[in-house]
Amino acid sequence: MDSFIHNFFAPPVPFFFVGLLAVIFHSDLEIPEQVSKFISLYLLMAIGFKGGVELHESGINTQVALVMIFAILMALAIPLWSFFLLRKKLGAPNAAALAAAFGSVSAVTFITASNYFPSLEIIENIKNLNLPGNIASNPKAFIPGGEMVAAMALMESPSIIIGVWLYRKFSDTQDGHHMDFKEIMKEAFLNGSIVVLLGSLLIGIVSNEHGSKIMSPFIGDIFKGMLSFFLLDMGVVAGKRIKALKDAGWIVVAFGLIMPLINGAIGFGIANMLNFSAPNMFMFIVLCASASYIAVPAAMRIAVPEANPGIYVPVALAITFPFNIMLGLPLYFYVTKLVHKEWANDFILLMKQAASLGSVSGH
Amino acid sequence: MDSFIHNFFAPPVPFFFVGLLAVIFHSDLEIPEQVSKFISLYLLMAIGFKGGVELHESGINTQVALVMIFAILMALAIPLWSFFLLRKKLGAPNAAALAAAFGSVSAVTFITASNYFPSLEIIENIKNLNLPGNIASNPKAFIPGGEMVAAMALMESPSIIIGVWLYRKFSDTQDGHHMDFKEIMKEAFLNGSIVVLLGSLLIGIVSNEHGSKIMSPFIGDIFKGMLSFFLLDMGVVAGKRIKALKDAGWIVVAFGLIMPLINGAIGFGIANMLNFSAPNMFMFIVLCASASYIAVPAAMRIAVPEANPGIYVPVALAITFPFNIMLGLPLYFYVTKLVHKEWANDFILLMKQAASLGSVSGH
Amino acid sequence: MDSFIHNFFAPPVPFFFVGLLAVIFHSDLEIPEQVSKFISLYLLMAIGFKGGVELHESGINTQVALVMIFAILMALAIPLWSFFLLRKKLGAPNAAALAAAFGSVSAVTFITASNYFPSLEIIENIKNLNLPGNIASNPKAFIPGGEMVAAMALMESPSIIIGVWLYRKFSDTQDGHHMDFKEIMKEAFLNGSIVVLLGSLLIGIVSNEHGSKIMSPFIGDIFKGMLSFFLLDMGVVAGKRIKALKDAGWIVVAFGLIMPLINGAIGFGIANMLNFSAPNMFMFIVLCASASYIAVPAAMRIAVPEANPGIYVPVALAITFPFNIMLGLPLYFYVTKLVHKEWANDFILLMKQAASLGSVSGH
Amino acid sequence: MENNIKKIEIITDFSYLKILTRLLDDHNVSGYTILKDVMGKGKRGNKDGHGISGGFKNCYVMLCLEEEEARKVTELIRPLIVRSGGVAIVSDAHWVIH
Amino acid sequence: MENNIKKIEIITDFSYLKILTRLLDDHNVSGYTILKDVMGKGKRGNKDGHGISGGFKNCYVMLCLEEEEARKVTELIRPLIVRSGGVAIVSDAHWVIH
Amino acid sequence: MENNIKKIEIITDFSYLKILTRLLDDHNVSGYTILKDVMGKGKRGNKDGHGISGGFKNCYVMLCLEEEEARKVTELIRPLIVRSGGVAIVSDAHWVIH
Ligand SMILES: Nc1ncnc2c1ncn2[C@@H]1O[C@H](COP(=O)(O)O)[C@@H](O)[C@H]1O
Ligand SMILES: Nc1ncnc2c1ncn2[C@@H]1O[C@H](COP(=O)(O)O)[C@@H](O)[C@H]1O
Ligand SMILES: Nc1ncnc2c1ncn2[C@@H]1O[C@H](COP(=O)(O)O)[C@@H](O)[C@H]1O
Ligand code: NA
Ligand code: NA
Ligand code: NA
Repeated sequence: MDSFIHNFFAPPVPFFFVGLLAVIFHSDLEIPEQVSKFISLYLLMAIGFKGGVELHESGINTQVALVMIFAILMALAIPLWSFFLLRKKLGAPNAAALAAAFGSVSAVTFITASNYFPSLEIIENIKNLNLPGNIASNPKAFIPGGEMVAAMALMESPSIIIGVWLYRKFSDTQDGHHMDFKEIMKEAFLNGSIVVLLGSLLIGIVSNEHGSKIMSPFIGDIFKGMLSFFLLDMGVVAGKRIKALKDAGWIVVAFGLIMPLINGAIGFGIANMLNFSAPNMFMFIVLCASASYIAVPAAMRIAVPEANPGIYVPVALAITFPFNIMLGLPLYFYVTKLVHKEWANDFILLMKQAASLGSVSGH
Repeated sequence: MDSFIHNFFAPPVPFFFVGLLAVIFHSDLEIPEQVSKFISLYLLMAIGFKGGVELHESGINTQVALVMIFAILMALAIPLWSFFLLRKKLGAPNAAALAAAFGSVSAVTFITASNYFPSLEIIENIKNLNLPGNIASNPKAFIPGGEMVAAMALMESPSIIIGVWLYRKFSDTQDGHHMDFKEIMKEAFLNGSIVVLLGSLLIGIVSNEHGSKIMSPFIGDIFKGMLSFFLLDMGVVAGKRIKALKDAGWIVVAFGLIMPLINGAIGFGIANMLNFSAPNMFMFIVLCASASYIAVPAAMRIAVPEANPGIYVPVALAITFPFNIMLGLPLYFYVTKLVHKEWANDFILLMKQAASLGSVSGH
Repeated sequence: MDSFIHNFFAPPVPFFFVGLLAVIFHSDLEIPEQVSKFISLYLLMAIGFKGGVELHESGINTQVALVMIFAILMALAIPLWSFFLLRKKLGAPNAAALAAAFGSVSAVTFITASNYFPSLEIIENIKNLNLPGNIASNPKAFIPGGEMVAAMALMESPSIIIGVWLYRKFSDTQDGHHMDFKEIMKEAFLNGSIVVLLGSLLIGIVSNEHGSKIMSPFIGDIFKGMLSFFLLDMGVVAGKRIKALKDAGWIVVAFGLIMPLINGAIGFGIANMLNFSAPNMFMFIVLCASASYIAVPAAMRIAVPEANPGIYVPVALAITFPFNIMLGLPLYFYVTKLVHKEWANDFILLMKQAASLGSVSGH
Repeated sequence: MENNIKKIEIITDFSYLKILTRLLDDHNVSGYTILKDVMGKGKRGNKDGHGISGGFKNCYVMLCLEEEEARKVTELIRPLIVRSGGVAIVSDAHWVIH
Repeated sequence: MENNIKKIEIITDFSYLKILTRLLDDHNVSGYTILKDVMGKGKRGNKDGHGISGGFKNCYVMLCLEEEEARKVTELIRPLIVRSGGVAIVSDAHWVIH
Repeated sequence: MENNIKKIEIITDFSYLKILTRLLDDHNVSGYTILKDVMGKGKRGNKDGHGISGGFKNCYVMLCLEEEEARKVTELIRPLIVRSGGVAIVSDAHWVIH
């Protein structure tokens, strides 16, 4: 639970609570909407570019392929069981919207999770010191591969298709049915977030090391500060949405806490079965356990107009998201370390070296 | 007056004049409002976090306690004499609003003042070179303590209470009286600026050194650039507001120049009496001498609707603020050095070392 | 063509295409307008300040004076031949607006071009290694002088005067004539971009080295990232505007491709005649070849209301701008190296050293 | 003063703006004006304007149309607004310039 | 066309928006629409829209109400607007959809 | 309800806002309200609101005026709006508070 304390008190996470408390105490704190869009595009650009650079270095190997295939499969499968778990209590439209949200991912949760690992630069620095052979020989073993960013991009939209399909199949009122399915697909696969994420990933892949160094002060150094700022904003918005849950009832809150555990556990099982590296396992669990509160709600608002955004947005944003960054991440990291014991020992060693170096993890 | 020249020509201060001149020459230069809010939140986050980290290191000692207590006392007392000085000429509502503004503080003036000191990092760097014993043994003596940031936060709101109370007691027309006092308090103590400042201060206190290093590129390195940008904006807004002063008359302008000197002098007296360290003395004078043009006007607009925002905003923003950053700061620094002669010699030595190191002060 | 590949695949340029593709595929990607204004002001502030610092160091010598004089002359002359080339096909109002656009400059093209050169810091770093005498003795020979930034500022507005004059002289309908000429001048010379550019240039000149170091993380380190972000936005806007060109016809597209080549060639001739240094020659060609899509269209919208912004904006923004950053810059750099053979050899040597140093060009 | 027109005002969920304008474009409506940052409160709860999570923001669309075209547009948008929520009103006005 | 309603439009100092909406909420007004970035000029000088120093920006609130409720709201807001400045007008309109 | 007024609404190219307000100021018009982020579509094509390249954004200006002053203003702005494009309409309203 040491990483829990660490994660809880060091930026960026606590800024989420500043935002949350501000709303609870009726402060007028507000992050301007355009700024919040800017920072969210910035975060996607940074994580995409970094992932692309890493992917360029690793190339396409079996693990990369497996990660991507199973990411898509999970994005298609999660909505199925989520829907049937939720339908009785919430009705088909709300269940479909929430199922789609859980099948998709939360980029900010993913980004916050990536803070658990040191940056490659730091590992390289340590390499020049004295490290045991197994670490020194493969520093990449201590950071998630670029394929995880690709996996995140791939998981963002497919669940929307399943969600809409479930809604059309199981809903009594047939309101949204005359909506053009092609329209919804376009909305799903071509929203700005995905374009920036994939675009930056591609640029990261094609731009040589040179490009990577050019961008490093922008996407690396100020990254944690920008993330802190964004989490402050997320706290404010979550605080505003949480009020809507009072009407929705405790069952919805319970779903928001249980679904990440179920989906995360299945993700863990798959990662274990397929021998994902420890960092990839952790990130894969995070992808499965997190829920979308931006792209999916925007698509569902049009595709399933009867679903109540006052339910599906707050569950993903004000329940599942804070649960994940506070309790989920430490838990997922803990189980990852359980099945990767040797790795975990090396990792602890590495982090101690990093600390004694006066360097910091994860930027 | 060397520091005057230095302060006047090196960024960030001259950007204020670019903004001012732009308005005077009828340029359409405008910093988008949301961007200006973002940068102002950024500055508060940075200064709050840095103050928290410093406060964590110093702990609560007698000076820390004294600074905070007397900060609050000054915030409550300044509006009293300010009000009675202003009432005859401006009437009770305007006098109350201006009194509240002078009792409160200007965060940007505070932040600009903090540029007079080198950063701890630079001092540490110099320590490794050759410094006389007294400097090397106590580098913290050359920067303001984290308690000054706390003091700033504490001084922001209390004057609003006094201002409203004075207005209700001395105003003939009893217009605003049916306003809920609790409402006004909430407005005063829970505005977004205070929440971000206090929140970041707390996070700075609880996050270990690790957190501090994570945030350093965001809150440290780009800080001066962001401040430059903000001062550019302040120049534009001040330029727009200054026109309103033509109708208000020269007496109002005179108040805007005299009040910081009076309040600063009293602050100086207290700091001297209580043996504040040189940097703390300087910052305490700055807090007393500066006037709020954001939080207080927003509260006064509602609490004292008869007061003319076309008077109290421009006095604080277009008279007192530029006076302070141009002439006030060098003056306050000069008197601080006068009563801290030995410190002043060491400080000059330190700054020379910093310069020869190729390093820069205050970031 | 090596520099072409390099320029094409390394950030910032490819982000332009991400933006462009986003629009073509009907993504909803949009950079918030206020953010885009912020970044554009940031870029101007950074380039202006850097130019000022360089100008401070070089002082006013013959080349500086020649550059500025011929910059103004070109800004006045380019609209003349451009107008007569365009008038037959497009009519006087559109020809006048486009002529003014081509006489003026594109700051972002200029900024992208400046990425072809390493920063002074990097050269200084290399100096400490082993460089041949001619490079080591004059590192400034490898970067454009600060006078080029001044030239850019000087070229921004004069073409507006010529454009309006041509329109009034050659237009049949006399609609805009009752517009106050003084009004248009003010619009032309006092728009926000010029004020920030000139203001930062001046601050760069007066602020000593100290000021320059203070600003360096803000204006230097994150510069390429900010430029990438801005080009992403430019791609989106260009994509939106390009649709309007379908109605305007291929002749307009052809103009957008030919004019930069004509104007650039004339700029090259002048730079060659006047013995401009290689970096100055390159930047001078860029200034001549680029067209304004911000300041000039804003002025033309009022001064020449009959001209169709659906023609002159897309030509400058969606044809000439991408042509320049993709094909123009490598071409202009190529011809510059052709006439500065010795310099070119040294430059290649320098860039190799920079690469082996692990450093990067141009930030 | 001048010839009479109808002014139609629509306030609805922001997510539907693209669909609404496409509908208007497809039917060659003569002109419309759009505001994108619109907050409010109605039967479907509080639209506090924070767009990041979708569905909590409105848009406003205004059309000045001759009576004939106004009637056509009214029928055109009705089913969409029923689905997307919000209000649509019509009032009388006169051209000053068009 | 359809049943008649009243449209109330309020333009006032931005600082009073929170108080105004709370008033409307407390009286369970059926719905309202808000614009937050509103500039203008009136008896109290130029509102140039720069919010950083407070008091130089307006808000706009619009309500579509049945005649009855409109009358109630009119009386409700009058004292507030007198204090906060600005204008409030009422005009006739018709529901297209609600 | 209260005394009658005229409400003038102008939607035109954003670049002309400064000229328009100067015109109104020069003639001491009693008050006006401005919106700066206005998109739309009309005879002169799509105003998609991206201001960076100028000319693709509108502004909205609204004036509540007594009949007399309204007539004056209408004549005042007509030539400008003819040049700058867009629409201007006038409708009836009543003061609630002024
Ligand atoms: N009576 C009303 N008057 C003005 N605006 C309304 C009214 N009812 C609803 N609205 C606007 O329409 C939006 C959606 O309404 P609703 O679908 O009823 O929640 C609200 O957020 C308001 O902005
Ligand atoms: N006659 C008017 N027509 C339109 N808007 C007005 C009028 N008078 C005042 N306003 C608006 O109300 C705001 C406050 O008005 P005032 O309190 O008179 O300064 C102004 O900034 C305008 O936006
Ligand atoms: N019939 C209309 N109804 C509402 N707004 C209009 C109408 N026609 C034009 N507009 C607005 O006026 C702007 C300029 O119109 P135009 O000059 O006709 O292109 C458009 O972008 C719209 O915002
Ligand atoms: Na998921
Ligand atoms: Na004070
Ligand atoms: Na040019």
